[in-house]
Amino acid sequence: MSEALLEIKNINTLYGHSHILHDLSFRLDKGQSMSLMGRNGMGKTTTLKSILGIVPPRSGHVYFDGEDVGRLPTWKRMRRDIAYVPEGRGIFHNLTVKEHLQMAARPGSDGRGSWDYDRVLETFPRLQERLSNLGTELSGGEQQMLAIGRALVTNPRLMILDEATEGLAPLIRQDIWSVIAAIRESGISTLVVDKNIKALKKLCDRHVVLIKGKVHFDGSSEELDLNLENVERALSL
Amino acid sequence: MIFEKRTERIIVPMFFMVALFAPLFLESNSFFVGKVTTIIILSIFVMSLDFLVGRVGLITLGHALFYGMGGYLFVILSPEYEAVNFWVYTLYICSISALIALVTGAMILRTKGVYFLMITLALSQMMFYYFFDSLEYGGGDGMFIFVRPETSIFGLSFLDLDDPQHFYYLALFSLFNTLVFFKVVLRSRFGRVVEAAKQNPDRTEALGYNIFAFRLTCYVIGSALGAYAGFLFALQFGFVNPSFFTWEMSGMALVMSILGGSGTIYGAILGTFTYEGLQYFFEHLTKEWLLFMGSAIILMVILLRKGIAGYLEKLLEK
Amino acid sequence: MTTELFFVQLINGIQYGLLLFLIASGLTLVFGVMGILNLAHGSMYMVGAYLVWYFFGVTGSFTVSAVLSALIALALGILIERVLIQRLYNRNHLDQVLLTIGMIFVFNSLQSILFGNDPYGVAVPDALSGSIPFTDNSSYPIYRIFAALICVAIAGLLYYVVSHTRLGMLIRAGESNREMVEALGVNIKVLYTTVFALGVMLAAGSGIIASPMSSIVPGMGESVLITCFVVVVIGGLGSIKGAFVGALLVGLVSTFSAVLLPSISNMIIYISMILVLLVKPQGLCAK
Amino acid sequence: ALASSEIKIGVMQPLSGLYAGPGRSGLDGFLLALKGYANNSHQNSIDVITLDTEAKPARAPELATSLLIQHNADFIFGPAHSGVAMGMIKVLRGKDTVMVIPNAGAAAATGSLCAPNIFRTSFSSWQPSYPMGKVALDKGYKDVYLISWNYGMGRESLEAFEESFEAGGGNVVKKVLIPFPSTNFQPYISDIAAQDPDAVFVFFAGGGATKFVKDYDAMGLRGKIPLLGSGFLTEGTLEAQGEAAEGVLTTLHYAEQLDVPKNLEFRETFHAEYGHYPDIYAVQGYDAGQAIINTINLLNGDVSDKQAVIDTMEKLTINSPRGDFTFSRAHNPIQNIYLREVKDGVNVVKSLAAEALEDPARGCQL
Amino acid sequence: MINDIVLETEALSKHWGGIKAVDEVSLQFRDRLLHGVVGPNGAGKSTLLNMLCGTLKPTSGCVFHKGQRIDALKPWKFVQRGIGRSFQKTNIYPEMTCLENCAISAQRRFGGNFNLFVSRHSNKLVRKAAEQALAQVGLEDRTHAIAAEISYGEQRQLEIAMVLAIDPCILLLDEPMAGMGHDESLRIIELLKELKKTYCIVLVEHDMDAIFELSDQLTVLDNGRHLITSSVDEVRADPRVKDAYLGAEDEEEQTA
Ligand SMILES: Nc1ncnc2c1ncn2[C@@H]1O[C@H](COP(=O)(O)OP(=O)(O)OP(=O)(O)O)[C@@H](O)[C@H]1O
Ligand SMILES: Nc1ncnc2c1ncn2[C@@H]1O[C@H](COP(=O)(O)OP(=O)(O)OP(=O)(O)O)[C@@H](O)[C@H]1O
Ligand SMILES: [Mg+2]
Ligand SMILES: [Mg+2]
Repeated sequence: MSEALLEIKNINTLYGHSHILHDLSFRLDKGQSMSLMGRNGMGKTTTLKSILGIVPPRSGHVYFDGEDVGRLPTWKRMRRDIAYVPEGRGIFHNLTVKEHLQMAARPGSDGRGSWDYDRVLETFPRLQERLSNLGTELSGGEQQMLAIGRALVTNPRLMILDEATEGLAPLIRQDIWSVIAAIRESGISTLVVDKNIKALKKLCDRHVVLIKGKVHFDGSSEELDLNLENVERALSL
Repeated sequence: MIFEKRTERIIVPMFFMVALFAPLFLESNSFFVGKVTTIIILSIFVMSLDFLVGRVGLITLGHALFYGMGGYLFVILSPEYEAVNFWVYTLYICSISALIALVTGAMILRTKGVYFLMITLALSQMMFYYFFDSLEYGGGDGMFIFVRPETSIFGLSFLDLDDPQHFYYLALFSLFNTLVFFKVVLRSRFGRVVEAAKQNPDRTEALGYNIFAFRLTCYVIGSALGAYAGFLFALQFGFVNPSFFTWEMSGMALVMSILGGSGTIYGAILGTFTYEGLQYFFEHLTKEWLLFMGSAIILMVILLRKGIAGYLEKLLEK
Repeated sequence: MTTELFFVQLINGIQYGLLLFLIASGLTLVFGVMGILNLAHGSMYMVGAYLVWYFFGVTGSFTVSAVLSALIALALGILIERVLIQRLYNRNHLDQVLLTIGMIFVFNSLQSILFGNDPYGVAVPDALSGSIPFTDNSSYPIYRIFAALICVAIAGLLYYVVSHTRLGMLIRAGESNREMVEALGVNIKVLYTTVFALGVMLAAGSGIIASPMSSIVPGMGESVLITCFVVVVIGGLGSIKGAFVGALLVGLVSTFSAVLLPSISNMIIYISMILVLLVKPQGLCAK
Repeated sequence: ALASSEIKIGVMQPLSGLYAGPGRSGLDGFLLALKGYANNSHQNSIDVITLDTEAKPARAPELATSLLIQHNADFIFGPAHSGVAMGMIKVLRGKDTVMVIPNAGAAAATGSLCAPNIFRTSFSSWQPSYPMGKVALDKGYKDVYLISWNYGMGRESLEAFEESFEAGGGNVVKKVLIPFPSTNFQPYISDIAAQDPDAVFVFFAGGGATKFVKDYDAMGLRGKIPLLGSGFLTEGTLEAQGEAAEGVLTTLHYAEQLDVPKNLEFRETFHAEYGHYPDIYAVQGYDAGQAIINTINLLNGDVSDKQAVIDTMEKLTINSPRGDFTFSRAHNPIQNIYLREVKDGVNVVKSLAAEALEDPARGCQL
Repeated sequence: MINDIVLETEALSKHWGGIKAVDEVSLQFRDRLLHGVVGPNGAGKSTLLNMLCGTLKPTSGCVFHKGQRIDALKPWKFVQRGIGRSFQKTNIYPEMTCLENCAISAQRRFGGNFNLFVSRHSNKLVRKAAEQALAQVGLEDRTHAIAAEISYGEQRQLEIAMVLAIDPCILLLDEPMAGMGHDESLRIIELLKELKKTYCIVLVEHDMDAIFELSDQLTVLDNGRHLITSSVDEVRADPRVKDAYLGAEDEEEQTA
């Protein structure tokens, strides 16, 4: 069995009094990519935020690369080479496209610098034309590209994407999928939340399906195929 | 019931009961009757500000413009040595202030946020300087009002403004009406749109509301009531001074409203009484009362999340 | 107005504008860029002036006092941010108003307790005490020229840092979305503490630099506060360039109106602000 | 009341804010005068209630009411600020409490609004400036530039100067009233340099005075165009002004170095008490204290008859550090005004600019 | 048929500095039809919608509603004419409950907004309309939840409920399905199918399954320019569209 990059154990997360995640556990191995699926409001985003410490879990553990990061502030976890593309994109309204990429850019903690400003612009030529536009002046899709680009220039070992293909045109969506595939090839792990089960099945090694904050399914693509009916019901019941 | 929260339903009647009967146990010209009258008048002013700032989202630092306006309009409009009718002048002063608010509001409501804050500040400062420099209105030394108005309606008079107790009840009555009026406004459909426009103006416009008209209406209402408070204050001591217009005046009122619980309306009463009470207490305690006052404010803002009203709500709701 | 007097007044206006920018610079950073409404900014200006006066009395050297005062201001800034401001980031802006008004009270009364209420002055440092002949019977003090140069330097530096460095971008980003900045692996708490403290140091620094040209009196903080806000708002929030333009505009307008339109020179900066905002509701240099 | 009852004195001085300096200083002087009372024959105790007016006229009526009604004060000492004085007068005028003003110089207080129960131990705005007109003429200054803040005290001071200066044939080149309390003086000083008058007359006080004198010097006008002023220009500000103040001529009803026995005694007592030397505000406060105490003493502690109190106080001769003075019919001091020049950081008395000068008290019906 | 045209643009353009976000686009939107608008990111779809609903003023060109020129009107006048729109970026009242969110939308058409006292009956009507809108998008069980505290997908649903509560005749929807789960999307598709029987709907969407299934007419924009307006099948077959937008069909099959 290969080494775990990310592992969460028995996480319980609450917003005030409402208990969202119940004893959630799963693991993601190095170099693998994993999908997180579930209907609206099942706790996918909450899971990601718990991993990052944006919404600290009430109990449970988060291990990253063997280290318990559950007590660390968000920024320290991110410094361990995690990148995050939030739902709603989290674009800064008062920064230009260029500044978004410049401010985020940094080599990975082991000095990897394969993703830089130029490479992002190559990947998203659309952004090239909008370099001096402010965040608010971008179209929805352009914002999405920027959010992904901003995550890539941090040269992460783990990319966490929350609905990253939302609002993207089919062509670009394909590009994104191939980018994700490519970064997976280069050893970067990804944790993807998306609704496109077909694409995820191709792209990811493991799949986790949530229902009401509990793991309903956790398995490889093959296992997913076997349980397809069950999973699809979970996704659309 | 116009009072939606339990806390209001407890605090508000309690306050008015105490306020209603307290003077009966005091001498008619007791200092405290006068002092509390002042605070009540101030509460009206703070309440009108809280309506604008906390509920409509128009953060102004120039509300004192209308406070001063209320006083000065009276001085300007009324003959110097002749008693005029209180109700008629209330009407005059409120409508002229409303008109001024309408005209200025129509111009300045284009700006938002801090820009609005600064532009209202500028207007009030300009008025301050106007009266500070104007010789005919007493300049920086202000002016006296020599005769208090009479209060007859159709020849019947049951209020004597020279009697502090009567004046007290007039102020209390005004405060009560202001509170109820704001509550009714806010609970109505009009109020809900105003609330919506505060939370998300773009969406509200996209839902088909002319938010400019809504805001302007509120600005006019709030300003007219602010002016009414200024008018009462000028009457209480028979004295107006350009310092009514200063940003410190607006700032204090803002502090009181935030302290009481921004956006709660009834919190204005809590905030004003607390602030004035603390100041009275510290002032009689030490020459360095400002240090204590400042520290108390800092402590309260750190400890109380949503002002005093917010704290009480935490205690009393469920 | 003769041409000679016109040029004299032009220089006066520019110099006053630059001084205003210097005082407003910390405010631009803290309020304009970081979005923290610090009404106690004027108090920091006052703190700087009183500290330098005090240390000047003790050490007799302006430079030493200036450095000491600036360091104390920096520490004070860190303290204030850590203990007070930090608790309010996820609250309403109005709470910041309340807090900082409380701070004004505290600082004013500490000033009175610690330093008394008489006006004080600090002598111009010897090295800069000369003046150069200007017109027939007036001359221009070197210290003011020196101060003007410092203002320009600070303006340039601030502009460069905020607009063109990663640090500046991070600060601006933090104003827009703190959570996201943290999610980029930036310790936003430390970042904001640092920048706030720098803002306080700038405010105090301007009090230090202005002290030989002004009088050190109770209430000096509040008297500059409003003008600084006017400067920042005329320029447009978040724009250093704007604040600079705003400061020069206010400086020139007040100087010329003082002589040409004395009857409204009280109101002139407010009138200019209203006019600017009616035409450009987001200030002069809004994007 | 009985002779053994307590006498209440209310204090309304600015203890914080812009006017805290003069306010606290006046209070110190006042309290010093009260101390002298302790070893007096009759045994009435004196109770002092102190309230801070800040510099907020809006609060003045309320505080005055508190002293009047809540505390039943027999005397009220205060304030320093003219706007506040107006608010107090509104409440106190014609009441039984006697108000003694230790600073605020507004003409109206002992002019159009004068009242039997209102006294002032300081000055009217007219008094310190009026004699300077003649001084300027004597010095041979024909064309004078006038400048002050645009507020009551400033306007009235310039008018008083103008009155005597123009009466003697002087010419006012320009009269500038600048926004209060702006201290951006540079444009005006440049204007003065361009106008090149024989002299400049100003009224400024406190921090503004410091700044003006420093700016005047910094722009190179000192020594070229003589600077004249109402005495407040160099009161309590000399240390801050430093060298810039050298040679400034002012007129005032007091000077620290005044060679009057009472002055030397007062200065030493004050210094012993507070550790620093008194300023003009302390003197005025001290005299207000004297006025009250002497009245009480003369009445043997019985202050219940207010008419008697007023009558007694009206007739007092106050043995002041500034020289003896009496009250005019409008209850303003009839006092000497001295011409002073700053030499080595001290206001040196040059001459007596006017002897026993009485304010015209225009509009007073008393 | 001409009478059926309820909304029409003529050489409509919007320029941002040098960027031509929408460039001389002339389109006709008919009643009781669903008009799909697609195009690559940044093609100008949202900008077009923003002009159709008055939030943006065109740089040049005109918008007609039932033959009347309306582009100079204030945004809120558009709604009063029955033009309602949803936003691509969720745009709700975060501190209100879902019901209140919809009530605000609904109450305008019942009047009384400047009236302090309205009848109980009228209030009931508003509430009913709001509840109905929530039910239509499947948020019944979230009626009293605070909008900021529901999940992102649910907020997207609320976004649509709010437009429905306006009860417009013309619905402008900007990526309504984005961020929504599979099941929720299906539900909205069903809903739109129902609605297009009575309304004119303009739908911007990147979800091809939805757009192909729903559209009666499909417009493709590219770089602000109008590329083609035609039936779904013709558009799908157009090589230009494939190049600029669709890429290889069945994109998902091709990845990885
Ligand atoms: N306020 C603005 N200032 C400058 N450019 C803008 C502004 N708003 C939009 N744009 C530009 O106009 C173009 C069209 O934007 P629009 O939002 O209409 O695209 P869209 O077709 O909706 O794209 P998407 O599918 O990604 O949402 C984009 O390139 C965008 O960058
Ligand atoms: N700030 C919050 N306060 C209270 N409850 C919240 C908050 N944010 C989310 N919730 C609740 O937590 C549950 C899970 O939300 P979450 O955002 O994790 O869902 P999700 O699976 O990401 O859904 P979606 O696909 O719609 O984004 C939802 O029921 C939501 O109502
Ligand atoms: Mg989510
Ligand atoms: Mg779009």
